[in-house]
Amino acid sequence: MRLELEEASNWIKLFAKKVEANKSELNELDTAIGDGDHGTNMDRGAKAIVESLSKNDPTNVSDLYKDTAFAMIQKVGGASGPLYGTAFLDMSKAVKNGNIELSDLIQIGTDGIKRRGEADVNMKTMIDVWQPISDVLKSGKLIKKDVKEALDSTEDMVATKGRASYLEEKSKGHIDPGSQSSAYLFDTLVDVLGENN
Amino acid sequence: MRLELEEASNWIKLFAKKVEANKSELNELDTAIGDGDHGTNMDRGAKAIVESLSKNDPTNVSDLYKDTAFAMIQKVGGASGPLYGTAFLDMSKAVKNGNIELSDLIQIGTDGIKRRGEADVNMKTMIDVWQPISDVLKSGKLIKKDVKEALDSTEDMVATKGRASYLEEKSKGHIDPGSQSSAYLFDTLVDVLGENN
Amino acid sequence: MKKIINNVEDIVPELISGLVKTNSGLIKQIEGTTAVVRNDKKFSETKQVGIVSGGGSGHEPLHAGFVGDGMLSAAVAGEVFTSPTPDQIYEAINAVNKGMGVLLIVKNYSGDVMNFDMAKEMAEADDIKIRTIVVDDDISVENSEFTQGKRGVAGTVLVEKIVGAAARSGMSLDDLAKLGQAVINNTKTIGIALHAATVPAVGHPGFELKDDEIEYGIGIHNERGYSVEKIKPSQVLADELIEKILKEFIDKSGKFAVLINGMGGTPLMEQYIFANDVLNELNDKNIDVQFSKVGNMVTSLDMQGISLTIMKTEDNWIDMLKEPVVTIGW
Amino acid sequence: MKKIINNVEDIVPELISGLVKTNSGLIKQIEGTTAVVRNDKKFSETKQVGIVSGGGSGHEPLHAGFVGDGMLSAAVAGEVFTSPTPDQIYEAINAVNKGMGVLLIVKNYSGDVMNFDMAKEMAEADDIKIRTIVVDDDISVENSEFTQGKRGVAGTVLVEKIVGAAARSGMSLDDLAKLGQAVINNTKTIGIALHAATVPAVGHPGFELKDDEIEYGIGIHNERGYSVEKIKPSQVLADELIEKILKEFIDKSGKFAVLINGMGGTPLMEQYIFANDVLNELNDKNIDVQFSKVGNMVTSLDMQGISLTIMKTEDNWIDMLKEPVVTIGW
Ligand SMILES: Nc1ncnc2c1ncn2[C@@H]1O[C@H](COP(=O)(O)OP(=O)(O)O)[C@@H](O)[C@H]1O
Ligand SMILES: Nc1ncnc2c1ncn2[C@@H]1O[C@H](COP(=O)(O)OP(=O)(O)O)[C@@H](O)[C@H]1O
Ligand SMILES: [Mg+2]
Ligand SMILES: [Mg+2]
Ligand SMILES: [Mg+2]
Ligand SMILES: [Mg+2]
Repeated sequence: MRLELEEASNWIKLFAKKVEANKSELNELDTAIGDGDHGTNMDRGAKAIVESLSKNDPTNVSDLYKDTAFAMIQKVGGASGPLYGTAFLDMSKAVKNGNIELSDLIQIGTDGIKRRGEADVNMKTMIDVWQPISDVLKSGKLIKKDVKEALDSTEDMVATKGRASYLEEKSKGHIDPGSQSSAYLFDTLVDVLGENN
Repeated sequence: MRLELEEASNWIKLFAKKVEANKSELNELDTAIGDGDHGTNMDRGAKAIVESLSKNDPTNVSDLYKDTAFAMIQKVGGASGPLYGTAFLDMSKAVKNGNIELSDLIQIGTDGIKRRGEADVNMKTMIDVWQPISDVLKSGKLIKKDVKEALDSTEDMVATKGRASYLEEKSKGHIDPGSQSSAYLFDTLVDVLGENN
Repeated sequence: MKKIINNVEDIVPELISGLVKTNSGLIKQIEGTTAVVRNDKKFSETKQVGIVSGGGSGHEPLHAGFVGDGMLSAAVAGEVFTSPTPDQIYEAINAVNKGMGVLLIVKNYSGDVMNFDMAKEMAEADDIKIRTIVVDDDISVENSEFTQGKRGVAGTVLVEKIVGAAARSGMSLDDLAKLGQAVINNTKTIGIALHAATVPAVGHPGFELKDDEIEYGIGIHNERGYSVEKIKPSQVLADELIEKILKEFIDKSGKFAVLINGMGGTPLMEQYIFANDVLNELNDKNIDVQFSKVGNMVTSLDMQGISLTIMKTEDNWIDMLKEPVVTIGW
Repeated sequence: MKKIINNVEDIVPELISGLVKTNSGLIKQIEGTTAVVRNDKKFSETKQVGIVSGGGSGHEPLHAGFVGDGMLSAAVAGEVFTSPTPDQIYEAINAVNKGMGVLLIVKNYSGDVMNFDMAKEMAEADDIKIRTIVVDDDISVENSEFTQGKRGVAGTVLVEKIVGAAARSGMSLDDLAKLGQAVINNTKTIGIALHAATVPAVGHPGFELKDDEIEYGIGIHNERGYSVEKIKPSQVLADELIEKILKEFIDKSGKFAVLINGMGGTPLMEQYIFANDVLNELNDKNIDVQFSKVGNMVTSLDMQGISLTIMKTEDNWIDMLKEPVVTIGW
């Protein structure tokens, strides 16, 4: 399965909308174990994506992902800006010379996040959503339940990367905010693909 | 009527005790229309007086008043330090070449305060206790009712000198803190003289 | 009350001790007092009129933080919000007198005026030439003619800066007093509080403001102001205070200086946002601002709030304000 | 929440605008960014390695307040408590590069590290030589080996001062990076809060402390610390923090530097009282303190509290700390 321009474009726009609608929820999650700005950060990014896409009106998926990456990199700051930005920048480069399988695409994004964050699974970061989703895609269709399961798995983890890691054991018992925004990304991907992808 | 050394010494010591006992009351009065430190200031002065008198053990009234003045000047600061200090310094000078009438003595102290504070009666300051008491002494014996009347007269005045003057009309309805400490001074004078002076 | 202190009675000596320990090349304590005097080489080598200021503590960095080459020669610290005593001021006068006389810069509070007056009398008995200037820049008290007069607040630091620069350049005592008075006449301040200060000996804030209220026209000792209103955007506050202050200047031409002063508990971020609004509005009004400064200069313990000072300058005052100095607080 | 601001979204641009307007001889804004760069004559005339720092806003005067001759060449301001973006950092790198390379001073937060890294990659693509040092002086987080590592807090300003002095004297990029890392290794900080900061976009304090409670080991972004205890006298606090920090130094001989840093809402009075206690205790422990500094340097919005930084110095670091600089905040 490969994402064509229209689908991919819908996906990114739906994601931006979802983030804007859930700004406070993301802030609340980040207040518990971070510094309370993940919603504000992502909302700034979402608005920048919408503005950039309507201005540039990209004509291929590579440019679409690049515009998305640049909007995140230039407007978000914090930890999430470079992480989402790197994921989409790497995805943009990967599809430049021809569209690729969705499962490969998401793995490339995941690897970008791992490289940028010098992190891996089980550190209570957004990687704990990206990697499982990538795995699911490799073995078949993606449904929202998969996303929910990945997200929920972060609750019991102890953070060893990012701001929550300063809390050590006390970081347990809370959903990771970056995983929540990533869950929105993959929920909206399912919306675009349809539950029967 | 003239104050001899023992009486005068008792007077000053009783005054110091009275001030120490009523530190908070003076602070409270000063909180309402000043900066809340008149009790703290006077208490510092009272302690300094006691220390100075026990150290110097003055052998004449002039030295007694001078020690009192210096303790107030050197330890109180604020407005009340120079005012009480000047009153007692002028009183010390006046009795240097021979004891004088009590009514003259208090008038000299009052004049010292007026000069130092560039103030006069009816400005809601301690002068509104000192001057009436001085007048009473000139015409006969002093009783506590006189002191109380002078003190109470400050309640309805509008302050035009000192910190309370910034409050303009709002300074009405409060007893002037410096007048209260002065009332302690004259109450203890009555204690020393006896109500039948 | 939560404060990083030890005993309330030890606040001033410990504060001075901390100041002196951390700035020993710059200032030293005058023995047996809570006054500090310049301790730099240039001070011992150069003759100039001595400049002494002082007042109650709780306004740090004022005054000790402004002792140094080009500003004050010495500063005398009283108890919290209480004028220092004449003997301490007298010691400071003696420590800075180099035969050219000593100028006293006093904020207009009856306590300060009287204690400095007594010190002046003591020093004059030693044949030291003394002149006094009394700063009264706070325009929030109306009808001040009938009272103690206006209070001395944040503008004091600008007076100290200009007079200090002139003294360094060798100006005579009489001329310094004249200059200082001219600066005072041209300096106007007004302040607002978001939260009152807590005097350590009292233990609770001097007055209460609701969660959305500010008080206009407060003094630097928790003296209440002229009105309580709802908090407004910085821009509106800037416009209001500017309008109030500019009324004091008949002639709005010439060069102006501006001080945005934090009251102690308000962070620099807010001070700079307010400064931005002030300078924009003054620019719109064609006021020619040639010097501006932002920071905690004349504080009121932990009070949250700011004050705005505007000075219409004359001659080379702007240059004197801009001259580099070596102090803790400028 | 009561703050002197306009719209929450405009805080950073307005703050930078206020900073630049009131210090135009010293710094200027890099067009289209919230970064500032030196604007003095010497900067345009002298070649040296560029020193760029930056991070989230809310820590004023850090970092923009330390831009000037002898400290930073440029500073990049992100949103409140949020790392700036790579393109802004990249602009700052370009504005200070004079062919000798650029050193980036980054506080150890994943956001800052990643954004500065990306900017580094962008600049390297332009063949600009970049080195990065990451400040992690906060010793309050234990077991930091398994996590993000220790945080960068108030010690940052001492790193900026020493590295800035060395860069001014002509040191090469590689040597500066080596020096900076050595300074970081020798710099240890711990902080306490009496009251948490209120992030403007959040509107209430980050955590609650009772009227008699303080929190040990807080970060500069409302990160909670390792324990909540009853407030104690300044002297006891000083002893406790010193003991905790000194454990980090195996060799207690040599010359030390000390920074007592106010968190934004704590007045200088308390900072100096605490400084007095710190210096007394270090003196009792025979620690040779050759440099000390007190003030609001690395703040956390309106947080009430202080931090203590102790540095074991090498070579001529003490001289470099004492060198005069021309900045807003030092
Ligand atoms: N090193 C890292 N690797 C991967 N993800 C990370 C890393 N650090 C932080 N994150 C993710 O970023 C999220 C926080 O983003 P955000 O709040 O926007 O940034 P900041 O922590 O700078 O305030 C975390 O919830 C986590 O998912
Ligand atoms: N100019 C003055 N003349 C006479 N008395 C004055 C004057 N100014 C103040 N006072 C007296 O001093 C009292 C205040 O003393 P205190 O609180 O100790 O000093 P401060 O006002 O400096 O805090 C007032 O209540 C008033 O009686
Ligand atoms: Mg965050
Ligand atoms: Mg008083
Ligand atoms: Mg007082
Ligand atoms: Mg953040």
